[in-house]
Amino acid sequence: MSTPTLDKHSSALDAAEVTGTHLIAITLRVRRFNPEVSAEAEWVDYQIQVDPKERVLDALHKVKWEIDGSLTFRRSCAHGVCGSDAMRINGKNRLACKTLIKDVSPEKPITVEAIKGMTVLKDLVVDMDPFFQAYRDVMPFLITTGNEPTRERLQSAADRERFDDTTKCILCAACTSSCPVFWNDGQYFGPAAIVNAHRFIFDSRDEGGEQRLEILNDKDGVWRCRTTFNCTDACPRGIEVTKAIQEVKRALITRRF
Amino acid sequence: MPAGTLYRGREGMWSWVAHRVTGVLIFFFLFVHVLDTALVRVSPEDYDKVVATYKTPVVGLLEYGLVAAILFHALNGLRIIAVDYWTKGPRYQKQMFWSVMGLWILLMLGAIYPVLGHAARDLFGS
Amino acid sequence: MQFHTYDTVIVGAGGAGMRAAIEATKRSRTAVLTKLYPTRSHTGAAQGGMAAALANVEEDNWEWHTFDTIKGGDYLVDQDAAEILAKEAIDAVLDLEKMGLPFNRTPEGRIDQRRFGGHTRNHGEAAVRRSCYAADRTGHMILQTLYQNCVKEGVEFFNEFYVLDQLLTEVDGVRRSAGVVAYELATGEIHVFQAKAVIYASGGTGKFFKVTSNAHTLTGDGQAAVYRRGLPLEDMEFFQFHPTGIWRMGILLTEGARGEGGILRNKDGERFMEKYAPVMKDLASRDVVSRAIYTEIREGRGCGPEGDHVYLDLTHLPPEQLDAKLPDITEFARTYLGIEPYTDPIPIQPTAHYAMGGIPTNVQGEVLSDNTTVVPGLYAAGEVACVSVHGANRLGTNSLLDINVFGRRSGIAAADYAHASDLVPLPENPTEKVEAQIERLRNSTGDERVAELRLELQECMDANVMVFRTEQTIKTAVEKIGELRERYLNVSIQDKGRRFNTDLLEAVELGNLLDLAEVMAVSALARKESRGGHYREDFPTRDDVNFMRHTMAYREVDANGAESIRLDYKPVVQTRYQPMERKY
Amino acid sequence: MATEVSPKDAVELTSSSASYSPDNPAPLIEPPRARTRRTPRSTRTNFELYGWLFMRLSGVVLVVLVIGHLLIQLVLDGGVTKVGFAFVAGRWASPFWQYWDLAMLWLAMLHGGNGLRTIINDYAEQPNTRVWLKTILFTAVAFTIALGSLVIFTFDPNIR
Ligand SMILES: Cc1cc2nc3c(=O)[nH]c(=O)nc-3n(C[C@H](O)[C@H](O)[C@H](O)COP(=O)(O)OP(=O)(O)OC[C@H]3O[C@@H](n4cnc5c(N)ncnc54)[C@H](O)[C@@H]3O)c2cc1C
Ligand code: HEM
Ligand code: SF4
Ligand code: F3S
Ligand code: FES
Repeated sequence: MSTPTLDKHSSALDAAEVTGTHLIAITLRVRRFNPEVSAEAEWVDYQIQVDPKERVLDALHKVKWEIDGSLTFRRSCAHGVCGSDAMRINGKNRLACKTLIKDVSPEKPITVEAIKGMTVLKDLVVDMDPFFQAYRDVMPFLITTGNEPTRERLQSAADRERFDDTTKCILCAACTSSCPVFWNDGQYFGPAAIVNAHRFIFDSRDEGGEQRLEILNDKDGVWRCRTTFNCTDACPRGIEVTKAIQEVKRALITRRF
Repeated sequence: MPAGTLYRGREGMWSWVAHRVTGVLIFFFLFVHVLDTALVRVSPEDYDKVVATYKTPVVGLLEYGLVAAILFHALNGLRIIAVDYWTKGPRYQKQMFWSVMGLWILLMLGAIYPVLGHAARDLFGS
Repeated sequence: MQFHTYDTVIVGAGGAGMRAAIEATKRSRTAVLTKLYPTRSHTGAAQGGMAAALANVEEDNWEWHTFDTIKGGDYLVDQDAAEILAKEAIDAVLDLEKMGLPFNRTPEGRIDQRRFGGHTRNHGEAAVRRSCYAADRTGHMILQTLYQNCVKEGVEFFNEFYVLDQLLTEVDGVRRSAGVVAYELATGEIHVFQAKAVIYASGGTGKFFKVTSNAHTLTGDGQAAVYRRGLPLEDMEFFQFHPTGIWRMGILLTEGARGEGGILRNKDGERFMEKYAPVMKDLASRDVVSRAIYTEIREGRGCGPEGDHVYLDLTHLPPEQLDAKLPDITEFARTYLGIEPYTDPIPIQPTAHYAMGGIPTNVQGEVLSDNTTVVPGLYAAGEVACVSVHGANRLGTNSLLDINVFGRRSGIAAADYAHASDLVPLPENPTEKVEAQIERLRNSTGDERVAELRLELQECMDANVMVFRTEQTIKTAVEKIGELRERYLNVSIQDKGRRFNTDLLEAVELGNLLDLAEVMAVSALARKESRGGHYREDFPTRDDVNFMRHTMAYREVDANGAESIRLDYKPVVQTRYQPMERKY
Repeated sequence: MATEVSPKDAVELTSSSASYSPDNPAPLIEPPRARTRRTPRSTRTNFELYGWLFMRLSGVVLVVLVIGHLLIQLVLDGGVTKVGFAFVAGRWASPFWQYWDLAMLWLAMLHGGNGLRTIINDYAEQPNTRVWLKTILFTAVAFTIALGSLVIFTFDPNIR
């Protein structure tokens, strides 16, 4: 449920299974940009042999390690928990390390490009600073007043469950860079910042909810969301992002009335 | 905007695109519609002349399109409102979208005769 | 080239680095240099939990925890440090909770706890619920919570800065830390950070194995930087192999899965751990379970056509429990194996997981230049360091604890030191070494490729210095590494640019891996006994007479510039617990 | 293994772009308007909140009004063929229909106007363009509402 919906089962994969080979030939079509070479981005095709059960990240590595070392992308954990490698694969935002080749129609060229709406620095690497700036703007930390308890603060299992979904965020930016409103002008806080505000607004231990709501009441805050659900579809952690945004909107409305 | 492939969004994104397009269409139609209706205040003859053009087959077809736009916008608008106010709305948005489409097609089929009927009669005589 | 001056510089923004930064920023002008955006650090991959004898769900105390840690480490643990670890664990967990960490809760609203390998009540009587957790994303929550608090405290981060060299200056006959040299990924520029105190928190070095739970970026940069400057590395032969990595991929499936009741089975469906550890069964300590798995495989009871794995069986657990307690790992099985853990067992094999060894420090996090001497101004914490609280084998959940306890301690100690001392003058031409290294790689026209050498290294390490080792295999590895080091002099890279030249940095990282792999193999060769994570088939028992001591490896360069490794030993600190036979 | 590299749609290296080098990099590919450290400035009003609420409330009411209107105009009683001056005159003889149409006019124009304002905010890049477009929009909406209201209330069935 949390992996983005997959494309149809591949016929190339079936063929590979029948003939008993592990590897299939794929074309990786990467949108490359290197400011040290040219001001224009260009599509470059790479023909490689991969196991369809491998990840798109493995295919990128194959290109980098065997064909062209200058291909540049971020990655670290390789299993979808660090949020380094959000990119647009076949036109949709995904983590390269959580997308298996067999799930992206390998019989056709697989397109890979940088996420939208952010400054492309090189190949698949974008400038993440504005994204983290929006995150910092919502005060993403527990705010409490009064004396600290000597032991832990108590919290019922139900109160803990209330914000569980939004604690899963790995700040990969797949959501924000899939949002059509964000592409327009980049001023919108973006779903990721709202998700992280939600995580605290609905934490029973937190006392800074009012301030965060006030920040998101901004003209570039939650009201810019047009419920297009691209964020929810893109989130590799299966967070119901639009639902979180909706809950923040409703909190703002009920706070007013 | 950095060129690249089109973002392959799903129901949510395309319904929003359609909602936006239909909203703008309706707005401009409404603008014109108020102007033409204003003629009743000035010159009933001219008004009837304008309305007569509404009854031609071509405009009839456009009218059908307008109904399509309004109905889609209205139904999808209700879906958006459900997403916003009904706790389970976001989870069922896709189902609601397909319900909207289903209802919309039904209504549009139902509208064929009332809206296009007279145009057909004009064209093919009856 | 750019110069910066700070009181405290922290290398690494994982759990240890950020815990230190929160303390250091409050007390001194602090910069955190990290080669990844902080939230990309591998602490975020940790799943199972963090141990502390809170006694929230059943009777427990920190002395039992100390004992388990020492026994788990096969008595190579420095017991004074283990005591601190277990004692301060309680506050470390409570601190995190107060910072906002969303732990799972008991019905009374307290932090919930669960069982974990090697954690027992009353010195081994039965498993105890000691691990504080947040589903199977405890590390993620720790990393996020610490980052959130860094944002709150206004910690200054230098993201995507690779620290490549440690600067030491001799003042009054004592080598002191003067600062670090870093490479900025975005621009290719070299930066010198002069600082009164430097804390290394740059994490592990698992990437010299092929099947590993470690991230691509865990290449031991910190260990290598310090080691190349002549400082020792401690206990590098001890590397932990986690029993349950996803077959062939190495992605970790937490021990918490067995803590929740998961069972290991061989191809006959037999619960084989009953044979190897009658009391703790599947929850025996990791080295024991990993060896058991390989024994089953070797004796022909492995699963699959090639008989090269066993199963982790969760099918008897109710789906609701899996969803609530192990959501991420069940998803890994679905995503990467296409397996439904509700109904099918998951194929697993041991995976290289954790470096027990590292930069030797005392309990304040001060780095040692020999068995006792402190390098003024130099600190280390987290997986990069060896305090040594983990001895020969780390207990599950003790590392998240380690990074918090010793991250905090070193942050405070470093900032206090920075307050009390002056800047140490930089050595002449501080960037010389890094510049030469970068230029050599960039201009090299050799015909060796980084990826090829790295793969050969990884395959050699997997084959020869994994769970089972012998004189023969280790020697093979040492030779092979020597050969690879020769060939490394001939590597060239394709990307000659300055911006985001990850091609170049992968080459640099490979150099670090080669150095550390060699230290590991040479240290392992000399330890002719079996203890914890280090198992020698030719010496299958523990030898407390000759080897109850820490290995200290030094890099030596002779007059001709030839490098070699010198091994020395350091006594183990024993306070209360006498070594006993280790049984689970 | 195939290791063919075939640059597709490769750009022609013009003399100017061919001179880019590590020391003289090309400009980066920027998004249209990037968020900066200074944005957003908090607006401290509830305007967007009310706007959002209004869209939904007016939407619900409009469903009834507009669909009803469509039914009467296009479906019932012979559809569009019946429409003419006489039909309008007949309908506006009753205040109920006067107020129906008035409400529809106001709500639809304000709803559509606010919708268009959102769209202008989304797509207009220059602050200047934004101001101009919004001025035009505002004028058009105000004019239409005023004209429509005037027509409904001053309608004279005996004008003929
Ligand atoms: C899959 C997995 C699961 C685990 N589960 C558990 C568990 O359940 N319980 C438990 O107790 N332990 C667990 N561990 C172990 C524990 O998570 C790690 O040992 C611990 O998180 C290490 O933290 P750290 O801060 O030392 O390093 P890391 O979190 O690895 O951080 C390293 C930091 O150093 C930076 N860095 C590295 N090199 C450089 C350089 N050259 N220049 C600048 N910066 C650099 C990186 O950017 C990063 O920020 C697990 C480990 C793994 C791999
Ligand atoms: C018939 C009933 C109608 C309903 C239920 C309805 C509902 C809605 C809703 C809920 C929105 C808000 C969408 C969002 O915030 O994302 C909206 C937007 C809009 N509506 Fe309507 N509406 C109706 C009629 C109209 C009419 C008659 C017009 C034209 C005058 C119109 C023009 C617009 C426009 C231009 C938008 C903005 C679209 C956007 O921002 O993407 N609507 N509508
Ligand atoms: S909400 Fe999901 S998609 Fe967005 S940043 Fe967080 S994890 Fe990524
Ligand atoms: S994609 Fe954007 S419009 Fe809203 S629902 Fe998600 S934030
Ligand atoms: S590499 Fe960590 S999320 Fe993909």
